[in-house]
Amino acid sequence: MSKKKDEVVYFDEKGKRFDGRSQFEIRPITLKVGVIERSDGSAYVEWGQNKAIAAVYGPREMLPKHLADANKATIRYYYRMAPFSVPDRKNPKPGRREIEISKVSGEALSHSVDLEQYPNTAIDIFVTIFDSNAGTRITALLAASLALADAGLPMKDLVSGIAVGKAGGKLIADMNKHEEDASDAVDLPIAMLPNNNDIVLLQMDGVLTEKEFYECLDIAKKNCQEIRELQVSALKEKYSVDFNSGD
Amino acid sequence: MSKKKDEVVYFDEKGKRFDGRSQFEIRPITLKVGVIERSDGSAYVEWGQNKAIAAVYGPREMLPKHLADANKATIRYYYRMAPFSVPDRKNPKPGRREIEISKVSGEALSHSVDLEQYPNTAIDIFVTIFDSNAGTRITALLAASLALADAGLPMKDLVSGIAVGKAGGKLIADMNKHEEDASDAVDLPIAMLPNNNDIVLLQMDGVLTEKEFYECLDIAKKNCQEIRELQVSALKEKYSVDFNSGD
Amino acid sequence: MSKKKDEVVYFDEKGKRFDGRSQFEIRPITLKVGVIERSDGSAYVEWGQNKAIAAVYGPREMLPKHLADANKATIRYYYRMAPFSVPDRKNPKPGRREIEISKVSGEALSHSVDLEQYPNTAIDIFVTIFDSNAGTRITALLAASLALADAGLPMKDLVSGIAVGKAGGKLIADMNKHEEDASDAVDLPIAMLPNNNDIVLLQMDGVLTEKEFYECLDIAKKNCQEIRELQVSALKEKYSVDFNSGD
Amino acid sequence: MQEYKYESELVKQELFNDKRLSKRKMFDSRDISIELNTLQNANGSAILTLGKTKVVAGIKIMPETPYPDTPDEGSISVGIELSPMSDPNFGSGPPSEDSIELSRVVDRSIRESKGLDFKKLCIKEGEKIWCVYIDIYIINNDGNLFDACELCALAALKCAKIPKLDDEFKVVKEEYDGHLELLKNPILFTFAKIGDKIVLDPDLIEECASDARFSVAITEDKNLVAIQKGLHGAFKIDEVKNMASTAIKNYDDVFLKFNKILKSKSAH
Amino acid sequence: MQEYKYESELVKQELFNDKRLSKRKMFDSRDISIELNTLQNANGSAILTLGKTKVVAGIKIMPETPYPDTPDEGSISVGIELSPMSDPNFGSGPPSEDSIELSRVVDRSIRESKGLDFKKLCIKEGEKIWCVYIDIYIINNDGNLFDACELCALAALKCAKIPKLDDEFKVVKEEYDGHLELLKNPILFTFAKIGDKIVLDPDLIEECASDARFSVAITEDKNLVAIQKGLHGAFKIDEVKNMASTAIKNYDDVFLKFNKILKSKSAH
Amino acid sequence: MQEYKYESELVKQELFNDKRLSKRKMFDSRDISIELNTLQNANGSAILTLGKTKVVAGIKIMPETPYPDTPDEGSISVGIELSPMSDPNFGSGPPSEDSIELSRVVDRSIRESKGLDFKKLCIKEGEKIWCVYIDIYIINNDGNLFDACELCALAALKCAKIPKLDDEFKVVKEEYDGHLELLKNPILFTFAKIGDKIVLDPDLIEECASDARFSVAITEDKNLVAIQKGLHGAFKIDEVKNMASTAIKNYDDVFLKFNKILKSKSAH
Repeated sequence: MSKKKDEVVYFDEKGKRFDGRSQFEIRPITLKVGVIERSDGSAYVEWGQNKAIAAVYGPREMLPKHLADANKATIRYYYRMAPFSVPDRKNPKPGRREIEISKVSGEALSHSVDLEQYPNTAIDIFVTIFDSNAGTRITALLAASLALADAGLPMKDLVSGIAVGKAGGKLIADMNKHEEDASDAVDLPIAMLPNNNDIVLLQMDGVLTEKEFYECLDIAKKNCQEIRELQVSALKEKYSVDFNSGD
Repeated sequence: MSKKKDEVVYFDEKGKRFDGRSQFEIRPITLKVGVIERSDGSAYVEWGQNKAIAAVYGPREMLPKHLADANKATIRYYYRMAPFSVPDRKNPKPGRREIEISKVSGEALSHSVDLEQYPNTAIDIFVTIFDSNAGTRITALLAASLALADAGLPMKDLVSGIAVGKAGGKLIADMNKHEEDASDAVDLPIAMLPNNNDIVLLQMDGVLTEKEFYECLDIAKKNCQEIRELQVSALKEKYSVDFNSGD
Repeated sequence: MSKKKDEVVYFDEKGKRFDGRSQFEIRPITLKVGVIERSDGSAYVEWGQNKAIAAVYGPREMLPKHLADANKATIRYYYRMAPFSVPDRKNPKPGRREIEISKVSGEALSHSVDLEQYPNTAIDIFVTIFDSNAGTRITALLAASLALADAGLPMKDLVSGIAVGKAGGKLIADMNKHEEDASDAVDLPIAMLPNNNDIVLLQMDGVLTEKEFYECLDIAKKNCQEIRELQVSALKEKYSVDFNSGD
Repeated sequence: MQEYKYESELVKQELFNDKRLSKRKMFDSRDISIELNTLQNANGSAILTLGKTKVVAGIKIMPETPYPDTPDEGSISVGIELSPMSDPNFGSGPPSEDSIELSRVVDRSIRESKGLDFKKLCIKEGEKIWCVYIDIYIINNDGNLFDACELCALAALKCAKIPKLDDEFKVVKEEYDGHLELLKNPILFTFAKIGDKIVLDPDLIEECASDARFSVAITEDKNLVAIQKGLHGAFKIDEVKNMASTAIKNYDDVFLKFNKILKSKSAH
Repeated sequence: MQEYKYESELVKQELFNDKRLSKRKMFDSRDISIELNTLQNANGSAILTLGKTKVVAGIKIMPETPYPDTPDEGSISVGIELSPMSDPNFGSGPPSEDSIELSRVVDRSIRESKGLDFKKLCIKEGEKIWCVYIDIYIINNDGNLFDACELCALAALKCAKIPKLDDEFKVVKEEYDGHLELLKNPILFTFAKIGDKIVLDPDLIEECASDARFSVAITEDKNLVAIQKGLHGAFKIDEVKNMASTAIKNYDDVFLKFNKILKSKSAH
Repeated sequence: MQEYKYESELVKQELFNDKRLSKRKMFDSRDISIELNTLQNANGSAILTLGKTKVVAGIKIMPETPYPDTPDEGSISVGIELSPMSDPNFGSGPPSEDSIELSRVVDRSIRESKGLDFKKLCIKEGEKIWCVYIDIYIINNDGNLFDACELCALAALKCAKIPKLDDEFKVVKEEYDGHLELLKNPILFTFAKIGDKIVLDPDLIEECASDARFSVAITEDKNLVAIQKGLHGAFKIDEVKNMASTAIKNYDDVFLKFNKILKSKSAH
């Protein structure tokens, strides 16, 4: 017999979450730039159990040609989950969820790159998730933004992000799968250019009051700025140059 | 327990059909020209329970280019049924039936338009059925022909049509779904240019004697001419000009 | 109740196989060149129960154009099994097995034709299997090679082939379906240019010792040379010229 | 079909005098030849030539789950492959609209004749029925695939054997349980309109010159059981009546020849 | 969308003075009209116009097998056809990524409001559940398909009837077993950012001039239940807060109008 | 692969003196490294590098319905994604013929070694069996994907755990019921023929210069269990014999290294 969802406890008597984290604590993040030799730019990101690899190819010729934009480069983003990356085996064919995430993520990254410098070209970003536990679209986005930087593309800023949300009656940061299954779960993935707090990706599922929503935005803003520091460190590790100097 | 088909009565003691019509009586038809602002031409047709909307785009550039005909425009006809337009839910992907109907209907309309005036172009006709009760391909064709006229394309004549057939041992005009399920049902959809009685679409399923077949053709001819009048009225209603003058 | 595989006898007391053949005896082969009038070259091959028809079209324009090779013609090989060619009905859509066989067979034939003479073109080879009983890829290959010759293409040599293998503990030539289902079955299809013993196709499934493998190669070599004679005869029958003269 | 432009003109010139390039009369069909059951994995098969047009039909009769709305009826499925081996203009890939139209007209010719009693193809109501799969490949296209495919399907059906089933409704390999019963013999007759002339059984060059196509399936009792008009051209009512009556007139002759070939080839 | 380049410039010029070409105020929606249940084969249907944008939604409620991990819950499925009849730039063929995004946002607006009690859509645990299919066609696209489709889906759901089932869980034709219960009324509000200006309910020309899109679904208790940001542009945090609060402010007004239309059209 | 035209010439020049650009000997393989079970959602996983070629394999062992003709046997399924992240020449979309060939050769190497006892993968005859899904992604392609994928699959299989099932044959999450048993260790050896020279384990530049490819899978008892020849070039019989005997000679060395890495990484 499976436990009723309502009986599940999301915070223990000390206010700790199921995996021991405090309310707004995020899981450990590991970032590595330059992991795929053949690509023009690449990165690996581990966020808790989530594992994503991103590769950038381009700017290169847009095929088929009629899709080319005469004014700027076009970012094409492919978010894919490996069949073994989820509890049940996923069909390898991309599903509607993957296509939607690819669309909004590609739009988010388009804001961060100076696309006008490369008219008529394609910049292809391939991201594969190899392991998952809630929050993969943001994990993928961090990897993709690092890969774009690694490819030497001119960028306004890095794209950082986090999924904030709600479970067991409280707002939380960086929810895991267990919390995502709560009966009152809210998932609010958000991505920003942290330097000027431009919101480039924002989605939400679940029931939030207006006040809770505003709080979520503020939690996200703080986290994005911290995560950006981790991204910068990962780039420094590869390039040993100060990416913050020009901000 | 379902009633045996053989026990079904298709004509009552007064010779009336299940829905109260006489043997050759057709269901009410409503036609309206110019219903989709974005299109080059459009029309809505209601025939009994059948509801079809048609839109014409073109003449426009043929893509992919290798399909273009250097001598004339090419009509591409897309007959589609909405998933909710039938008793059971239809798969939204076009089936073989829809593809066959699209082919013969497009061929029928090609005869009515002076395609040589627009070499290398495509004239795309999209028709969707939103509700159905036998006879949708003809309902669609009436709408499409009106939409072509609404698009201002040069035409020999309008295309009119009707499904004649047989049920319960007698020939009938404009059969409904109930009659289509008769054990001796015959479905004979036919479309003509009524002015000169050119037959441009003709299909038949079911068992007819030679004599019955000839009778069906004659019933159809009479009906097509009457239906053409309704089509002309619908055009007049939009344009307030006499479409019969040039006949 | 189905018989256990282990109880199946593959050789009788006289050393004869289930269908009466001796260990290295091959099934009767019938070859006919020029069977499809519309094609540029064609052939029919019957090998035991296997029946294959091959047609060649080309050299002709490569479409889509970006697949064209500026230095030579490209052979595209389509091996397909009719739905009724196997004990259970096969889905008409080409499966992964058909795609793999098409790839390696096309590569094998590419070695036999002087492709450099026709840059930028496609040579399309369509082979359909209408009946089968193990060994269809080789039956198809014989037909395809004859069809290429029939199309008048410049060739180094014909491609001949055979499936050798193992069942019931012994090496055999030209195994049938019954033998292919043995618990120790080995299937080793091989194709060669018999004149200089160039191996152009070689696949193997099943467990062989090194020594057995070498024996298989030698059996295959001998058979390919004999089968080539049959192919030459079939060509002579159509053309009444000596194809061996230029060897 | 630009390739036969010149030949098309010749066709039209000859037709001006009611003559055909092939010397055939306006309403004459080409000769047919048929081979039966040469394919062992099929439950029935036929290879048919109509002039130089050549097609092969293979039958597979398989136990399947019935449709929910006809729990006690078997079904048929017709698939025609416009195989790229048969014509330089046919491509590989999923069925084209030409192939779908052709398949569906052949399907209706057989289905609507009511020659197959779908109730008899029921194995166990609501659980298992027979589905008769008719798969047809074009080997060489010299025109009039409609009539060639329909007649080939009919021949293959008439020599098809029903597989034997075990208690779990699984097919017992290479054992059979009698023949498929065909109560009617529908034959399709296809006409081409070229200019204002009409010919029966058009060959490829005549098809290239055609404005309109008309196919009608007739049974031995001289009923019409399926009709399909195709292409951009139009027919007058009298033309349609004339074609229908010609088909009915020609039925006995074609059926006789067809039956004779079948009997000479087949034991049962 | 090069075609509206000139018009886009006009839109931007007007917005410089906080004016819209349509004379609407920045946060005004276009008028809506709705027809209910005019389609007899659908279990519920609505045809909605939002200005000149016109969409039709049809509901089919079908008995299906439940997903293994939710054996006692029904489900919904939203499919939106960017029909090529509605816009010269929409192609035929499988759903585009635009269509998929649109469908999924409408799906989430309805699903996440928890207005449909999925447990009540269970027929027999582990065996049969109701699946509510919501299929939407665009008839004329004059912008803001998000709000038009969501509201049309809501209207169709609110007038949908549940089919009657026989003992074997098969649908009894043309008989019904009560109405679908909808506990919440989620309404989607979509904003466009053009330069640094933000407008509600953009029409097609405004969409062509847009840099970013923001959609938020609100329920009658003024909660947010779904959000989607789209396009290449970015929003500031304050802009997002402002749009959310505008949507909440506008909810009652839109819901009142919507309800009034529904009541005037529908008997129940 | 025009991009490596110049490098291909260099490869051929060096091979004239039986030397390779990489300084490797003709029949030397590149170094391998392996990481095991770093992916928690997979039932077993391995990340393998062969020189600069990098691939990841994930195993999912799922209860499925058996095929009708093998009611008491489990099955395996190999899918290899030539991921576009790993090579600028790989496209997204459905599996290419290169990907299908590669998958099928890896499948056969494992299947035909009979290292997996399919009878032991039966859960309940005729009802449920285990299907072992082996999905492999290429992360960086520096040549010889055949050997890299096969060895990676083998490593992942050797550390795979079988899920626990409840009474209804549903997977109990995060609980396991022992390990997958692998009775054989098939290792694939791939050779490239460049001009008339043959090398083992070609890197990407050598592949671009290749005329023909030969792969053979060997087990610890020195049997051959799968072979695939590829590309337009041809082999002489003696060349084939030489490659087979080289593979057999190299087996112990490669297997030793492989086993050592596995033992150092894995507890069981």
